[in-house]
Amino acid sequence: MMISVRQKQIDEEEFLAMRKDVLSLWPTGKEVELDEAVEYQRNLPDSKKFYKVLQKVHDEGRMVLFPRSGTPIVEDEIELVHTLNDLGIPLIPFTTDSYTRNLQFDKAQRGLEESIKSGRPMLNGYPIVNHGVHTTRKVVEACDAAFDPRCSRLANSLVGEIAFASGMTAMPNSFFGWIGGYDKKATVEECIQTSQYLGRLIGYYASKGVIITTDCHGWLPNGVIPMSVNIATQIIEALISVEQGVKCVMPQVNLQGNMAQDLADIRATPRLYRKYLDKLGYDDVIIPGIVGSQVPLYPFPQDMGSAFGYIVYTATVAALGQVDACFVKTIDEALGIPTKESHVESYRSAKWVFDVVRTQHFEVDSEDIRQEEMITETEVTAILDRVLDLGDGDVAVGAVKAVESGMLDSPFSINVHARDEVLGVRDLKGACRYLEFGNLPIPEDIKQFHRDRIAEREKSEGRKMDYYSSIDDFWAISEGRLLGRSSGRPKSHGSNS
Amino acid sequence: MMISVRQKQIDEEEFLAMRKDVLSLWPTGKEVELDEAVEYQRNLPDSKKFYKVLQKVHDEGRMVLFPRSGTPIVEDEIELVHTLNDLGIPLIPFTTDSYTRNLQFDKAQRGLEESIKSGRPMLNGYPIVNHGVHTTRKVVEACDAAFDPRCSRLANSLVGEIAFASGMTAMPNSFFGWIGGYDKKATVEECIQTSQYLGRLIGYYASKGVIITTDCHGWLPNGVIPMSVNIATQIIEALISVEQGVKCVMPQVNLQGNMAQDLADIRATPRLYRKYLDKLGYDDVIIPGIVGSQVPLYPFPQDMGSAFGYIVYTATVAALGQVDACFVKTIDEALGIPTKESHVESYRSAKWVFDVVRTQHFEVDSEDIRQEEMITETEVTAILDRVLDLGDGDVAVGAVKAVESGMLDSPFSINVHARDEVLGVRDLKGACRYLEFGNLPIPEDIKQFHRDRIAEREKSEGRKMDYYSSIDDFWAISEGRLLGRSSGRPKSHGSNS
Amino acid sequence: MKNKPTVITGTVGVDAHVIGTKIISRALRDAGIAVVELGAQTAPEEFIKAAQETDADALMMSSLYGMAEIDLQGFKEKCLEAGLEGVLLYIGGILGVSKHDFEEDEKKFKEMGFDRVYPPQADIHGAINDLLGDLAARGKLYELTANI
Amino acid sequence: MKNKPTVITGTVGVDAHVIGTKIISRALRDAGIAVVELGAQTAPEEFIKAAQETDADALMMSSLYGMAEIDLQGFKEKCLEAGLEGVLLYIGGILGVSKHDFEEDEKKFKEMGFDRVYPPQADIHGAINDLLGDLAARGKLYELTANI
Ligand code: B12
Ligand code: B12
Repeated sequence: MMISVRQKQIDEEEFLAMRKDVLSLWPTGKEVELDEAVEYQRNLPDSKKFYKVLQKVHDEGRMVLFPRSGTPIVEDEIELVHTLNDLGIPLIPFTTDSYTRNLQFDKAQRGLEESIKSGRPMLNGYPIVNHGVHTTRKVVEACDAAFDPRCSRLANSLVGEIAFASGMTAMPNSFFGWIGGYDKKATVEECIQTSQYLGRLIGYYASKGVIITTDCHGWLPNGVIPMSVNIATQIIEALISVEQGVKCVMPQVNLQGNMAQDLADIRATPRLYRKYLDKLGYDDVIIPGIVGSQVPLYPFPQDMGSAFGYIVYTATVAALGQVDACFVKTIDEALGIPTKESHVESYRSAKWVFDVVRTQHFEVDSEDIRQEEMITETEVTAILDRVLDLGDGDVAVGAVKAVESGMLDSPFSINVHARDEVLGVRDLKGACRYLEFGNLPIPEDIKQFHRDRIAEREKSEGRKMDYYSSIDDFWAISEGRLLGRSSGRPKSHGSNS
Repeated sequence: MMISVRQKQIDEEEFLAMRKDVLSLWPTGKEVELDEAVEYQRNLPDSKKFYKVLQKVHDEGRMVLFPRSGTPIVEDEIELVHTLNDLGIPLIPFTTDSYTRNLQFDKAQRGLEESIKSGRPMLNGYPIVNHGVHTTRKVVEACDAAFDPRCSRLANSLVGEIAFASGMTAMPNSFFGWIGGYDKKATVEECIQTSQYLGRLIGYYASKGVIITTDCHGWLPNGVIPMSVNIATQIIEALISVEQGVKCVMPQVNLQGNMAQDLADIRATPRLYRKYLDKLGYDDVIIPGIVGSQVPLYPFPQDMGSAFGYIVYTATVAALGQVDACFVKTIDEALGIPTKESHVESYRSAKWVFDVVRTQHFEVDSEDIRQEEMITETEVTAILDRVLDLGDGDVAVGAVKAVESGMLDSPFSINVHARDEVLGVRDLKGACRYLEFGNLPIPEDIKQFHRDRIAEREKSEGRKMDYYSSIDDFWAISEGRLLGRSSGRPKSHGSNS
Repeated sequence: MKNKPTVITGTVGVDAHVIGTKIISRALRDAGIAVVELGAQTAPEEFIKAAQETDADALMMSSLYGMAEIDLQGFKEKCLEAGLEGVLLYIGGILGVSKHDFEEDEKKFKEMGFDRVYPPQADIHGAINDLLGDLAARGKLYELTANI
Repeated sequence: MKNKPTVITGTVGVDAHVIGTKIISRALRDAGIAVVELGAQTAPEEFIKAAQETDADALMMSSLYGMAEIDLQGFKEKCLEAGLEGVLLYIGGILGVSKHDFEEDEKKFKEMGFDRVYPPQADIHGAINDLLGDLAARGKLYELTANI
């Protein structure tokens, strides 16, 4: 196949030309004055510079909660952020609404106006493009926090332009997230190109001495699987971004419930980032801290007690792992958009353990942790090296080929270009293992390790692990277990099938 | 002083004579037919025999929640227990009301009748004496659970008689609990005599082959202090009980929030029990399992989120320590008697982590844990050996002398015979240390260890630790911290003081 | 008559939540049902088009992102216009926006013309039984098996 | 006139919760106030007796076990009979039974004749300030210090 995308910095002329098109998508684009914006960013207090805040938290050996926010009406948004500040939260991810994410700014406009008229939010996020720079600066100025806006592929470039000009100082640039969960039809190349634009924009700010943080989420795990592909793809996202001039990246460790694996991933992930950044010559890029996340996308318990159990347990593991920030879900997760109250109660429950656990400097180490660390490291390295090979050293080309050939793959992905041939189940101790490796370039001895662990469980439960076992494990957490119980696979009823 | 009590089994004649007085305290005493009761106990299914259920849970490597129950109306009590069963709870502590505990059976009768009339509970527990054997057997028979009634000194003997005759198969025999928290004026001798009666009664059942479990709670910590005195006094309670013929004791480990200390105590406690039981010739006594307890009597967080945080964190530590049963408080703890709903939600949150954590067989070990284990073991041994010395080998006599001389002491105790001269604060890592040793027979080198750790904190916080620091630490947990912040001690305002 | 029922699956509107509908599609196939899997972010019209082209017996639509009500305004009517009166309409997922009683959703979507409405985290195997039952009731008999 | 106020402390009825009243007593003493510490499980009559014998300025009663209302029926009246009209009545702890608004308790106990009613986990230092203020208001002036 012909691959057009390359791992190469967009040159300035071209970039400035591209910007014109992006900014012309909606009138508020005109509010963006790049050099004035750089000045504005320069004069922000440290408390609004994402990487400075994160570094400070890290140096103080504390950890903070990484919440969600994003509601259409400006006053409401400010009030929400103030509430979060009162809970001691200085870093604020900032969700844009679904219309904005799909470039449907007229619909967003209507939703916004109706929201203002009715006084109730009619959009599931903050329509940052419609609000524009001047208004959004009001939010930034009214709050003592560093903002990290969220978007999807289509509107990513314009949202980035407006967010940074408004004084937001971080943004994800996770094109694998779009492939896994948000964008059904886009090609991998289109995804990479979009992320190169944002990287280049952040790079431009960086060239003027303004550091904007890029969080990398990687290919989000939609099922029960090891995190190696997620970590490898985070690093690919980071490499694509830094080539464009990004100087600061933030890893995210997804906590899936098995302590040995989670604690191992917390240790291995930043080390693997560093290894590949340095190896490929980006040793001036900084990693201010890491965020732990209750993200493996498991269905959530529906009752309040179990939901709190899951949230606080995750927060405890994150605290034991000494991450710097931790995202947890809310007790309403399984039921719908959380109310402000459930945000507050949920965050309080997590926050309670942060200080209590961190104060103890309780050191956890074990054979299991070290083994999981070795496994994760071997798998991620094997995958990344293969991707670089595929592209003869060009990670962009390699990434495209790898997805196409299934060398990069993750289950239940939305994007039609993903192979979706891998599958996982938990082993007897609840660690996630590969049941089907698809085309992943995992070394044979490691594959054997996965098989052995699964065989162990099959022996003890007296049943073969299959697709349905994977689904049962996927649901298990919502039922207060790590290991799913057989729900009985449906028998075929058509004689001919 | 003249000490009348001795570590010696009450001889049968005398015991049977004593029983007459006990049973004559209230008409329902007549319902107790000792030999018929033994028969009744013999025919109970294993699921109602406390030690069998606990052993089974232990052997299966599971853990269960240890709740609270006890409401006056029989039908309500049965419904409550069924609710608990539905949560997978097979062991049911069973609270008697305060009138019953104070032998005010007429008041209890009135409360019971009003409860039945109004349909609402007017007593804060189940008036077991008023209900008597026949009615209480209905409860036992209607529920698939093993019961463990709770009482205080005054009514302890009669409540035990009726409970066992009704088919309850465990009961605390914790006279230090009365000294620490329930009985203002009783002498240590009176407390020991009361517990000897219950021990003798359980011993009688044992002599007929019926095993009833005795839980030992020891001198409950009313403030921030190490658990050594609590563990030592649990063992003294156990020794007093087994001399009377008790064949099965259950240790309780109080979880105070510092993981290293809590996990160390979970390891050390049963070992110390075993050591002294064997050393003094009671090697046929069994320890079916241990219960972890969120008991250090700290004020609880008042907001729901933090309350869940504290509960789930405690449950997680208990699960890591692999206790067999775990008592947690409810989210209403700081506010009042919990509703049935908050019982259920609170227990669900704890239960969620039990299975998830235990499945992992996650082994935690560290220098800190091993050190705390050594400290606890040295302190408990030093204290117990001193108590035995004081009594020339008679633990009953030793216990009386030890309390009198402050060799056994614990802060904020209700009993007027306690010295109340010891005090504790947390060190920099949140472990509980002695600030004032009072008269405790703790070896000098260990004392120095406590002092050094406290000095470390004083240095880092730039303030001396005193009585008020101890109180600040006592409140800290309710504020989501292990280390209290200085609340500033009140300055004297009287010129002459 | 076909020897197996045909079912159309997918999440409606711009809903990106695809995990559930993928699991449903697989479960239906394994149960011997012919599945036309439209995947996530499928416009209502696409469901109708697919149903016409494949002479489908039922639509199993999913929506989790809370906007199903808006996405499906007048959907039943469009189905009738398209001559799909015989086609069963099932929907499930998380139909409302924030925490609320499922009964409201059920009532609402039944009024909108859906034959069955499923609560969050509904068990798909039960739904397959419902399907075969409903089809049988309409005289569309397919060999049933116990224990689906 | 005495050079320092006298305060009676204790938990009322058969309430065994002694920690709080011990802390209060210590804080009062350290603030230079004379304290008669009756401890836990103190009958209302004992409070009155102690107040008479020591010519006390105030009673600081605690109750946590939820039965204060019953324990203190007609207490104010008994105080008046005993000629203690001049004595301030403060109470705190956990006055109601299960979870509820503190306002209810406050209203109830004020009607029962208490001068001040404190919510759960109230700060004792603030209460000492209240006390000195109330005493001053009644012309009982004691040297105050800042920062109690
Ligand atoms: C995974 C997930 C995601 C993933 C999706 C990845 C993917 N590839 O699908 C990602 C991260 C991409 C995502 C994105 C978003 N999500 Co989301 N997400 C979830 C989550 C955690 C789990 C959903 C899931 O997969 N469940 C497991 C599957 C197997 O179950 P299921 O889909 O319900 O289907 C089963 C049953 O319900 C039943 N069933 C389902 N449909 C039908 C139909 C019929 C006919 C029948 C019989 C049965 C049936 O059978 C299925 C198989 O058993 C839920 C919350 C939760 N924990 O439940 C939130 C949740 C659904 N998401 C939510 C939101 C708001 C979003 C975003 C809008 C957030 C944002 N602003 O970016 C975006 C949506 C973007 C878009 N345009 O849709 C909200 C929806 C709120 C609401 N309904 O009011 C939820 C509830 C979280 C929350 N409480 O806020 N999400
Ligand atoms: C410790 C404790 C115990 C210990 C007491 C040990 C001891 N030596 O005191 C033990 C284990 C013995 C115990 C027993 C019982 N307890 Co208890 N106990 C608690 C607990 C956990 C903490 C109380 C405490 O000491 N707080 C710390 C102290 C310092 O705070 P404080 O007493 O509130 O006082 C401070 C302030 O409130 C204020 N203050 C207090 N009084 C006053 C007065 C004035 C004038 C002022 C200005 C200020 C003031 O200043 C104090 C110092 O800062 C609470 C729940 C909780 N977590 O809060 C339950 C609690 C009080 N106990 C409760 C119950 C039901 C019992 C039992 C009846 C249980 C039973 N059936 O056996 C028995 C009571 C037996 C009896 N006859 O009283 C309930 C009461 C329910 C209600 N009010 O409706 C509670 C609330 C727990 C619950 N939610 O169920 N308990």
